[in-house]
Amino acid sequence: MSFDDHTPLLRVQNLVKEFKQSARKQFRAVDDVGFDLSQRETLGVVGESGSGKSTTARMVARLIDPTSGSIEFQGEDVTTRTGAALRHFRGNVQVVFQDPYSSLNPRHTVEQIISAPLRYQGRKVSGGYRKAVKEAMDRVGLNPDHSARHPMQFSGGQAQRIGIARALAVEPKLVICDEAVSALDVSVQAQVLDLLRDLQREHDFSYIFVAHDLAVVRQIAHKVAVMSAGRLVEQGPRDAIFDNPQHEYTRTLLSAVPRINPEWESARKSRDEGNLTASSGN
Amino acid sequence: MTLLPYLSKRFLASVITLLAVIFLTFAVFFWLTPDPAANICGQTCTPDQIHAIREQLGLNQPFLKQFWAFLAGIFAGRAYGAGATAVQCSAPCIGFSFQSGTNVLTTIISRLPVTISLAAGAAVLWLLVGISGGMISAVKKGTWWDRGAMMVSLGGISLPNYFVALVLQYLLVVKLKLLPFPTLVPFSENPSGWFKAYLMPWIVLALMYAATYARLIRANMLDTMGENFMRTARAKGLAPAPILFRHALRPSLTPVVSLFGVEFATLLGGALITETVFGLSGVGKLAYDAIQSNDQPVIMGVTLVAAFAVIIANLLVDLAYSVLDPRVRVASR
Amino acid sequence: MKLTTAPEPDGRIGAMLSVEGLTVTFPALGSRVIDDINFTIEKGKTIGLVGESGSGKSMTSLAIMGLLPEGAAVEGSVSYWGEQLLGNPDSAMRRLRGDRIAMIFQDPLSSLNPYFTVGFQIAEAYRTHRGGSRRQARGVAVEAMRQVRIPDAERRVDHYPHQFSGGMRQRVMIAMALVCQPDLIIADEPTTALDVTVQAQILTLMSDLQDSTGAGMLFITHDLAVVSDVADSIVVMQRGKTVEQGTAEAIFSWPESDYTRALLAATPRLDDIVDLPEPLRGTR
Amino acid sequence: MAVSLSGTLEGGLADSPEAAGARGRALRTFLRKPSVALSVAYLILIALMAIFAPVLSKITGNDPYSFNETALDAAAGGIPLGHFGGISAQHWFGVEPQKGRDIFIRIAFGARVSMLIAISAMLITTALGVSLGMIAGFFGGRVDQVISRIMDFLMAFPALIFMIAVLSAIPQGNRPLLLVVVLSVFRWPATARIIRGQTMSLANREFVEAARASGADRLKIVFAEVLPNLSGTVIVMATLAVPGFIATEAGLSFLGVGVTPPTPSWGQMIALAVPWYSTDPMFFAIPGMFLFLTVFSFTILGDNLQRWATGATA
Repeated sequence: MSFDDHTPLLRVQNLVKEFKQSARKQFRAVDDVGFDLSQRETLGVVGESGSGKSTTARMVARLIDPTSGSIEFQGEDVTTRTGAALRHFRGNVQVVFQDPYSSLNPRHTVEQIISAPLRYQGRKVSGGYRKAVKEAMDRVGLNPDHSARHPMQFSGGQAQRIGIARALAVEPKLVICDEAVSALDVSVQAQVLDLLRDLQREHDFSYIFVAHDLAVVRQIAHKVAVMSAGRLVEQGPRDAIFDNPQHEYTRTLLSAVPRINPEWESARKSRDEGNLTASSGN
Repeated sequence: MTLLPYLSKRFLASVITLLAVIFLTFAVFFWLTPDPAANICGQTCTPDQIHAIREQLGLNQPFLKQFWAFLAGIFAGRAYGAGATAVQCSAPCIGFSFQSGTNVLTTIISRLPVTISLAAGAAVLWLLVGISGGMISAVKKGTWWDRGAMMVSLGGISLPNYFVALVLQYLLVVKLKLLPFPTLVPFSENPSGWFKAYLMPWIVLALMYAATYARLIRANMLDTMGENFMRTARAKGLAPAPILFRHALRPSLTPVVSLFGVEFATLLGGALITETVFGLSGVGKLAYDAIQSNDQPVIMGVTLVAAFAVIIANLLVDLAYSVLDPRVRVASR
Repeated sequence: MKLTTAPEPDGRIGAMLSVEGLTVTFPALGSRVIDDINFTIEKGKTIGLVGESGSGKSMTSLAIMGLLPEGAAVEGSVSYWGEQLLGNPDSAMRRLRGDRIAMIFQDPLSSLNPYFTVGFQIAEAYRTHRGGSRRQARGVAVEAMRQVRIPDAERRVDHYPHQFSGGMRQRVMIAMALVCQPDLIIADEPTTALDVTVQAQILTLMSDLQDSTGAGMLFITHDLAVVSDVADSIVVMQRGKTVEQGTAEAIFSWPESDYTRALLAATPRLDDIVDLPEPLRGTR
Repeated sequence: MAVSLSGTLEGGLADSPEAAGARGRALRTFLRKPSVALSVAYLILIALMAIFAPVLSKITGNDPYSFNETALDAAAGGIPLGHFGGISAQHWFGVEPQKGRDIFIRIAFGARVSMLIAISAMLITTALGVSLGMIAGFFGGRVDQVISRIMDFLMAFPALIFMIAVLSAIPQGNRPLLLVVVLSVFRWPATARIIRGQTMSLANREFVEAARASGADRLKIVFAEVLPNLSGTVIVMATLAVPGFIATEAGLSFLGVGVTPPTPSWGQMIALAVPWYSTDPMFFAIPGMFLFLTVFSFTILGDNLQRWATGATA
């Protein structure tokens, strides 16, 4: 089945996931979730703990098998694909996890970690894996000379960049970020978000960006899906969701987010602009 | 109550394990014993005497039939031989000793008190020494006491109990004459004599377990002391004693209970060696003598009783564990 | 017995808590964890201690409580109503901890002992400082749980921590802190581990309780938006040093240090306008 | 407008000694610890004694089997001449009462037998324990159920009594081989249980999910991702298994069901010494000390390896 310009990169329909709670009862963690994603587009998936946002992301990455529903990638149904057919899908989808130290094998060197997806997929890389690793490290702002080190020898921000370099090296079409910046300090978080946006611009990545922090999602998402208790309560372009939320839950969620006192913000901004115009050109 | 399904499943698993033990023990003895009949009637035996014995004990039956008879014997009792010469053996019947011809089970039961007082006394000793030693080491972490206690405990684990028995006997009995050579005297008659007789065997049996428990308690206490709720306890202004004995000790004791279940299986082996060295006529010594004289039914009997005791102990440990740990006892909201 | 306002200080001199030149080092490791921290807390006022991980903000709170890890060396002064705390024997500090100065920690999951009921752990703080029978302390625990709006407190007092949600467990922690009506509450990232809606409720609860008890508070967080909501004045810390401190309005309206400005700039806001690459409709 | 600031705020690169250097240095500090150094030295000595036992026999002119009546005091019931159990230039550790066999050479040959049994049993239990433990831990489900039931069954068994029963029922045959089999059958669950637990926790780690997401199949994940993280535990379990086997073999030999005479074994030597414990204490003290020190040294080594392994990968 070929795909033409109108088919989205990813189409997810009626996705359901049930876990066995006890002998009789099933717990429905994800209930009838669906969305589309185009190339070079970021879908922010927000919700509180237990909303099913992470389970949804892991189903799309085919780390968990859905109970029902369909996942179409580049027009082809990958919901139940296995073996070699699945490997093509794996080559185009990568995942970046929340805890850098848990998602990088402590016993492997950075080079082994970043080149692992290439090796697992048996990809032939012109110039060899070492070159691809060095390039990826350089692109995410890591010093290529440190490729022989172990993850434990890096700060949280750098370890997360290793995870991103691992995804980058495979030149995927879709990168699923599961709370990828939640464990980072604000300053480091800003830099990693910056990096993700730049990579999207350069490599046409699409992102599924799962996060509980709405302000972070605002920095990177083109459109936003709000989840609560396994259901998709609202979905739409970023500005519509943030500035004109329709669903009651979305409004509650947005109002609960703490904000810096608006007067102080505007006071600071006007003073900064004052400085800028006074000493322009710096 | 969430406990019932869990326990019934656990009880069923124990029954299956017990049946498997019975089958394996019987199978091993069936294939390994040279010729039980010849063994019974000793050297001066005519072939037809052997044949008569084999007939009476049903030894010429196929394996499964003999096993079935043996199993039936345990649960419903059985009769050996037929007609007038039939010998009745009430349930649970494990058979008769080749040597003495007495009922194996009654012999074992008669020897139980010695083994129980040995094991119980040793248990009291190693729990006291182990838990207090472990706690002190945890509290005094890194000091000379801690390093010393841990080195001694490593030594305790490495000392073979029969060697310790010989050393103690040589020092305390022969050289220093502090203790008499352990001779069994009933508690009722002469309590101090009973205590003196059991003191060395208790020490010998308890040594390895005291060392193991000291190390376990120390490790658990150190883990627990690193938990956040310990910091909360300190922030509440509690004195060191309640912090240690309430908040630190309580979580550290639960793993000790589960270790007891695992260690119990080795306890009977230890008792066997200790009783043999000190000549205490407990179940262990019974097994040792039966082994020397190749008295299969008795060896099999002791093995089954021991396995039965271990299974029951593990069942009780699981029960205790679920009662002790509220997260298991009480389902979450 | 209702939690009334804390008794008026009978003319004690100086600020409720004043920290001067507080410095903590680990000589064995040759590391200086906090360096020359100064602030004072008045009754009913809240000081925000803000900084990223490794800034030393939590270490400051532990220094005040006298709960520093082994091998830590403390210099400077921490005085409570003029009375010097640093260098006090632990027995003296113990009388203050949980009674006059109470703490609330970040992770509700691991800050409660799983083997004891929540009622027992709340009552324990009360009985340590106020004595009283087991039954009376249980009544105080139930009252404290009602105070922090835990529904059905009478029954839930005998439940275990694993039977409560994250938000409810944090309420238990707050009840435990307030049960002896402390003058000062030290809250170390109390809402960081909570969902945003639960965080809003806990922050509201904490400010209501502060109004009703008049206690001073030291609020530690890495989240600038939370601190602007909660604090009267703020100390911004980086790698153990104070880079800037002042009233909340001053810090947010005219920040002076580069670090504070960088933090403010890096903090994501709900109304940020961000230019994103144009998605490609369909796929090549 | 989110300003991107490079470097000013981010924590510096964690100080990172070269990977290889860190492990090498950790090894040196590990060996410098007195208890470890002494244990290693002692174990090397025992290994040399075991390996060169035949050579030692030629040098000392004694062999473990021949009787030397000349060294005994026939009048006093055959106790060795001279004190300390007949220690002399000819017999460095003295001789056995009544039989007069040289104790030193019997200790050397005894070391040979027990080390041989212990190490081969350790290899079997480690191979069996690691593979079954990993399979149960990684694949879970029914496979895990079956393996776990077998492990529970074996651990519920009063091993020593059953071993004694089995060994006593088979008088002839290659004793050491039989001992290795019997010891391994009851010991592998101890290793398998620990490996299963660790494999389970590793399998849930995100780096395994990352490998799966990158297209790695199960075998690659087990060997490339999980196994390297188990190497520390495997070494520790193997090291701690050896003293366990040495002690158990000696115990069985003491009870007369282990290594049967004439092949010497320390446990058997102690058993022979029981009747003489008051008149010739050295006879039981010497094999006893060797047995204790060997088990003790291995245990110290294993204990320190455990601390070093958890430290290195923590």
